[in-house]
Amino acid sequence: MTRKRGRGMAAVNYPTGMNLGGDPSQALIHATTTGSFVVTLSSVDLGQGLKTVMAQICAETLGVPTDNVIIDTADTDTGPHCMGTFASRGTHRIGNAIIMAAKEARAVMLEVAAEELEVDAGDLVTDGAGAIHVKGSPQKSISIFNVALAAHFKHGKSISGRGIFLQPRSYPEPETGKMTPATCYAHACTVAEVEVDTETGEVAVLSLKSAYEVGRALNPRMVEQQIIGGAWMGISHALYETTEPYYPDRAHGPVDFNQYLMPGPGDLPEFANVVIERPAADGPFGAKGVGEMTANSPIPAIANAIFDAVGVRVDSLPITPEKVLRGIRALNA
Amino acid sequence: MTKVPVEFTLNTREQNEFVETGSTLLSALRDRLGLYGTKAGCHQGTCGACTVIIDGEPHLSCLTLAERCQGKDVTTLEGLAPAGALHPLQQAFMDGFAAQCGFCTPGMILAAKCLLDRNPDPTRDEVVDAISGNICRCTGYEPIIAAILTAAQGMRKPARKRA
Amino acid sequence: MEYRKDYFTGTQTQDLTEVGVTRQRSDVLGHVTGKTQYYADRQFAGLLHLKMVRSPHHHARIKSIDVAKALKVPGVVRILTAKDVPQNIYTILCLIQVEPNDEPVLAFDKVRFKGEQIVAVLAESEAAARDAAAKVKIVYEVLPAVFDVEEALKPGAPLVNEYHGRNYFTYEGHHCRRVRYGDVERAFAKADHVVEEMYQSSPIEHAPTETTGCIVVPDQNDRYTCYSNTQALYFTLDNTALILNSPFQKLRLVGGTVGGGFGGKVDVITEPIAFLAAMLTKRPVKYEYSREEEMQVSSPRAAERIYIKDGLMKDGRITARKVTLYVDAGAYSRHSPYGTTKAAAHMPGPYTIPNVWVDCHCVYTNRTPSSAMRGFGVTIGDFALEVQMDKLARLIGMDPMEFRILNAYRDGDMKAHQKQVEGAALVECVQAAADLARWPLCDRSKTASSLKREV
Amino acid sequence: MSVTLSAAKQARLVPAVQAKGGRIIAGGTLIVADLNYGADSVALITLDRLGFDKIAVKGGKVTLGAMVTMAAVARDRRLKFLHPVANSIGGPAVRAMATIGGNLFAPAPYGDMTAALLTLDAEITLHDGKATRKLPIETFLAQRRKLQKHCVVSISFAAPSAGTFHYVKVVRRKPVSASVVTIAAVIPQKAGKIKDARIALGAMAANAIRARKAEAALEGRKLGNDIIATAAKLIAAEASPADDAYATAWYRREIAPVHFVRLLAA
Repeated sequence: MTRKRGRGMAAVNYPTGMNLGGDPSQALIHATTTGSFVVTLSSVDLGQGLKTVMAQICAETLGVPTDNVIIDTADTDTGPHCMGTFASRGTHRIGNAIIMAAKEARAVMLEVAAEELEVDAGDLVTDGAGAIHVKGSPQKSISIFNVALAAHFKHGKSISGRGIFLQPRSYPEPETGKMTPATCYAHACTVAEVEVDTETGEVAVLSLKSAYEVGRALNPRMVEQQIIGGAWMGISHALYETTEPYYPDRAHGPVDFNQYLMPGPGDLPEFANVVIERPAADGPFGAKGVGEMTANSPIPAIANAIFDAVGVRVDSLPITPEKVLRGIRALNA
Repeated sequence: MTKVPVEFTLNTREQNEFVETGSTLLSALRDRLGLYGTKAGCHQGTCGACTVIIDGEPHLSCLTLAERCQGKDVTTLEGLAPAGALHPLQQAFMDGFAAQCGFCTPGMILAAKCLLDRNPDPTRDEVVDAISGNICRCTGYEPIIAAILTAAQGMRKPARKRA
Repeated sequence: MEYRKDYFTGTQTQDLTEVGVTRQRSDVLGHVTGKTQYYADRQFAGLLHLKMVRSPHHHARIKSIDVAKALKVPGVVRILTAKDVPQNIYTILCLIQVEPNDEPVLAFDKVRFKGEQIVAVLAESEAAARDAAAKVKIVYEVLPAVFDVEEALKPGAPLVNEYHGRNYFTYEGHHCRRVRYGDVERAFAKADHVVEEMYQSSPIEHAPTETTGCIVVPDQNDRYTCYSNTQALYFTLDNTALILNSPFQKLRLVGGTVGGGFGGKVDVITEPIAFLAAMLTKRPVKYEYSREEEMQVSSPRAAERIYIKDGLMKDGRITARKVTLYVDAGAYSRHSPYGTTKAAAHMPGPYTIPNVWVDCHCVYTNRTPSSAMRGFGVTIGDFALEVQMDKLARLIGMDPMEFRILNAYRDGDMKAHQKQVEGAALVECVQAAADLARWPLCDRSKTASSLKREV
Repeated sequence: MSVTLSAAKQARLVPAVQAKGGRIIAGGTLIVADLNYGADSVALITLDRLGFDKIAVKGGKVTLGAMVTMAAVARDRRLKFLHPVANSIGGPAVRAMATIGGNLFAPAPYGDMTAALLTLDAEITLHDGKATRKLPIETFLAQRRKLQKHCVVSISFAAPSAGTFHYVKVVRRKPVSASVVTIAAVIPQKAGKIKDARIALGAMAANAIRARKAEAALEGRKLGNDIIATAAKLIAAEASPADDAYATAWYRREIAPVHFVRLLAA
């Protein structure tokens, strides 16, 4: 039995948001009478955790605990326009819209607090725990609960805000392709280690060690979810998946999860990940979109590791055991 | 459509239902009883999202005819823990960030429960085997495996204390 | 997961309390208790089930459609064909001025891929809808089909999509999306090595555990609510209104909790026909893809064929990169014209190369239309680029990490699409990954920075 | 479409129902999947009340009722040699449902238990409506389509001597997927020589088949690397594998010998 190990690497970047921009999203925020904040969107959570991160962004901007924020999405009768959840745009576009809306709401909240405390709004800070106080004088304080009550029932003010983010559309020059595809890019580099069975062409991925530059990890465990899940999908694309196993021949297309091949829980490598943050100038707290990118660097890294192991280049995806075996046979022929 | 009566135990309660002949347990749970915790992912027995526990063993409710549940003991995710409480597996899935879109989560947790009920001290390979019929497209499985091992550890601790 | 705080020190805001820290997912309690409500976790009295009659052929003329026998199946309520659809021909990206409309909601004169939807059957039960769908009789005249992107572009190839009149999407008068920067041919002539390679991928399915679907429910006041797992509510709402010639305010989309998307639920396929069915029957209608439909009929990630030709100097500098990329769009545009432009914008990868030539073709073939998927326009390009980079590094005997760092873009560099680089961080990712994998780097690579190009 | 379900009260009554188009539903993993695709009206008949879920081990003879599940096999301490086989089929939920009897009818690339039973020279007991009959499994498989109209009662075989049963299933997804190649072998030895070797292949033809040429190559020889290699060259000689979503026929033929060598050399 011959098993050969190899390692390979790949480095990638990934644009945040719809290519060429022109993809707005809006957010509306209002305070309830008791000082909770409702963020109204028509944005979709596919499982990446959009609702959670949007609440965090709103809370950070308002200066309140995340638990005090309610995300109300996604109903087109109530939620303002959102282009959609794709193109690694959610955190960046919707997050920026929420920051804009939350700043407006925060200004009203501080105005009301200032009137209640009989101080200048410019001297007020939020403590992040549900109260507002005079900078340097924590004892001169009012709870956001009381601010919200006062705003509604005493001052007749709506603590609310409107936000939109639009990266203006870029139109490529037809001749040269001069364009602005995106304003910020996330980055990644993966080192893959594989073991190739030279008699069967089977490839086992032993480890994926990656560095990801994400702008700012707004919720580290959720970034990690994207990283691990994405890296798994990268393995899957590299070695397993297709709806047309004999492309361009249309035969034998899988119709269920038995036939549609993806790595099982017994095919997992060791994952090791490092996160680097270079905040994006226009990102919400510097964040970039990372969800899509995480699947990309493992694919070529695995392909390069296979070459390193057995000297076979499989330049077509997926790299099936059969393709590897045929490559090994051709080398030995 | 002919309907036939079925009596079974569902989440510890006696359940008497008239079900259409040839209809599946999955359909009975979702369409008749409103137990949406059981998910329909493929209707072919290939994704595991519809996994329920019947007489202590994991079953694919999409491939189980409802009327064959006569006299059986069926547990769905809704019956895993008393209202307001969480089973250690549920807690471990939460703490371990082992769910993303959440669609495979009910089946995963029930498949894992069957393992831990039989084998409170599983190896990683045994955990991998226990969820081998359940597809997850989001997490890469690693956090799920870790959560199940964590839950097992947590469930063993009190037992050791007693001993 | 480990943080490397020693990169880009001083650029991060420090005093944040709610972001930058892990918070429990707000949806997770629902997930682990089975209480999370997905679109299908609802019951409606009088729900009708919609099943499609689909093309068994890759390319065929429809000679006739006979629904008489299907209508007689007990439980069948209504059968829809193309003539029931007010604006049957659409293209999803018309909202961002992509033209022309090139896809029928229900095929009528021709089918252009195997699995294309032709007739919608509405019945009281799924079984009845399926039975009736099997009894719809369609007579076809099978046409020659084309499945290879380069074959499709040859003169005399079968014409896939008459709305384009040719087997490719036209970009402002050009047969492809192009990028022209510097002079690749001159650089090739001066290069120490010229390397040309071809890369190919096959279509890939999103495979969300929850299949694509929706339920449309007639409300009061002649309005209709659609519970959908779309990734983009307004894409769906706006396209549906256009297809149905309906006032926008008549339609309401509710969603937001989805069992996995990965780009597969950005298309607008199930909702318009379900809306129409609900409007015509005044009953709730569910249209949900079976797993087989999800895998073989819903849009996959496009297969791509990519030729990369590079000019390389012995010292490791890449002086020219010429990329010819073919996106296999399948029979209709959907999001592929956009993805093809994104592919062009991505070239030549995160590297500073003074001469770049890119042609990205969006090609029509008789296969399932492809569309958006995680990494749209980039994932397969990155596979090709990074395998190519490995080959180049090996050719000149250079460490692949150091080869990346040497050519990596730095702040202030000019990209091929004539945008200056800002916020680069590739060098640091390579350095950090090398550290993590204990991959030794030379001092020059270790001290390199994205902030400036070393002399 | 209408589906009716009834529980057979006696095995002898089953074939009459089948003759009228009825179908036996065992674990349901194949037939309900079909129904969910939209099969025509069908009368289903279960064997749930016939006590066919019993495992008997007596004097080295094993009898598995048709309704014995993979999970039951995998739990039975007397059937340790079959545990790897049962555990290679589906995930735990499929194993809890899928039966020995149903596996006999599973089309390639399914049917791994059947490949194992083939090397064990199992005997199938079935009821044709008039009487019970016993058929060698190989004969049964050759007439499998026709015998769908009969009622499988049980499967019997002699437990192999310790260490003589070998099994490998090559998968594309770990720990389980449908089979790329399944190899089961019983290699008994007498006085240091191989005697009555039996090798079966799964996923290498429409149903499990014996690799008789490879068996012949082993017969009477001392088990060693040379003879294993010789047999390996013949392992796929009688096979007619198909291309499918998992692998091509070419690939199956190429790797069958490799895995055969590994299986016996291990």
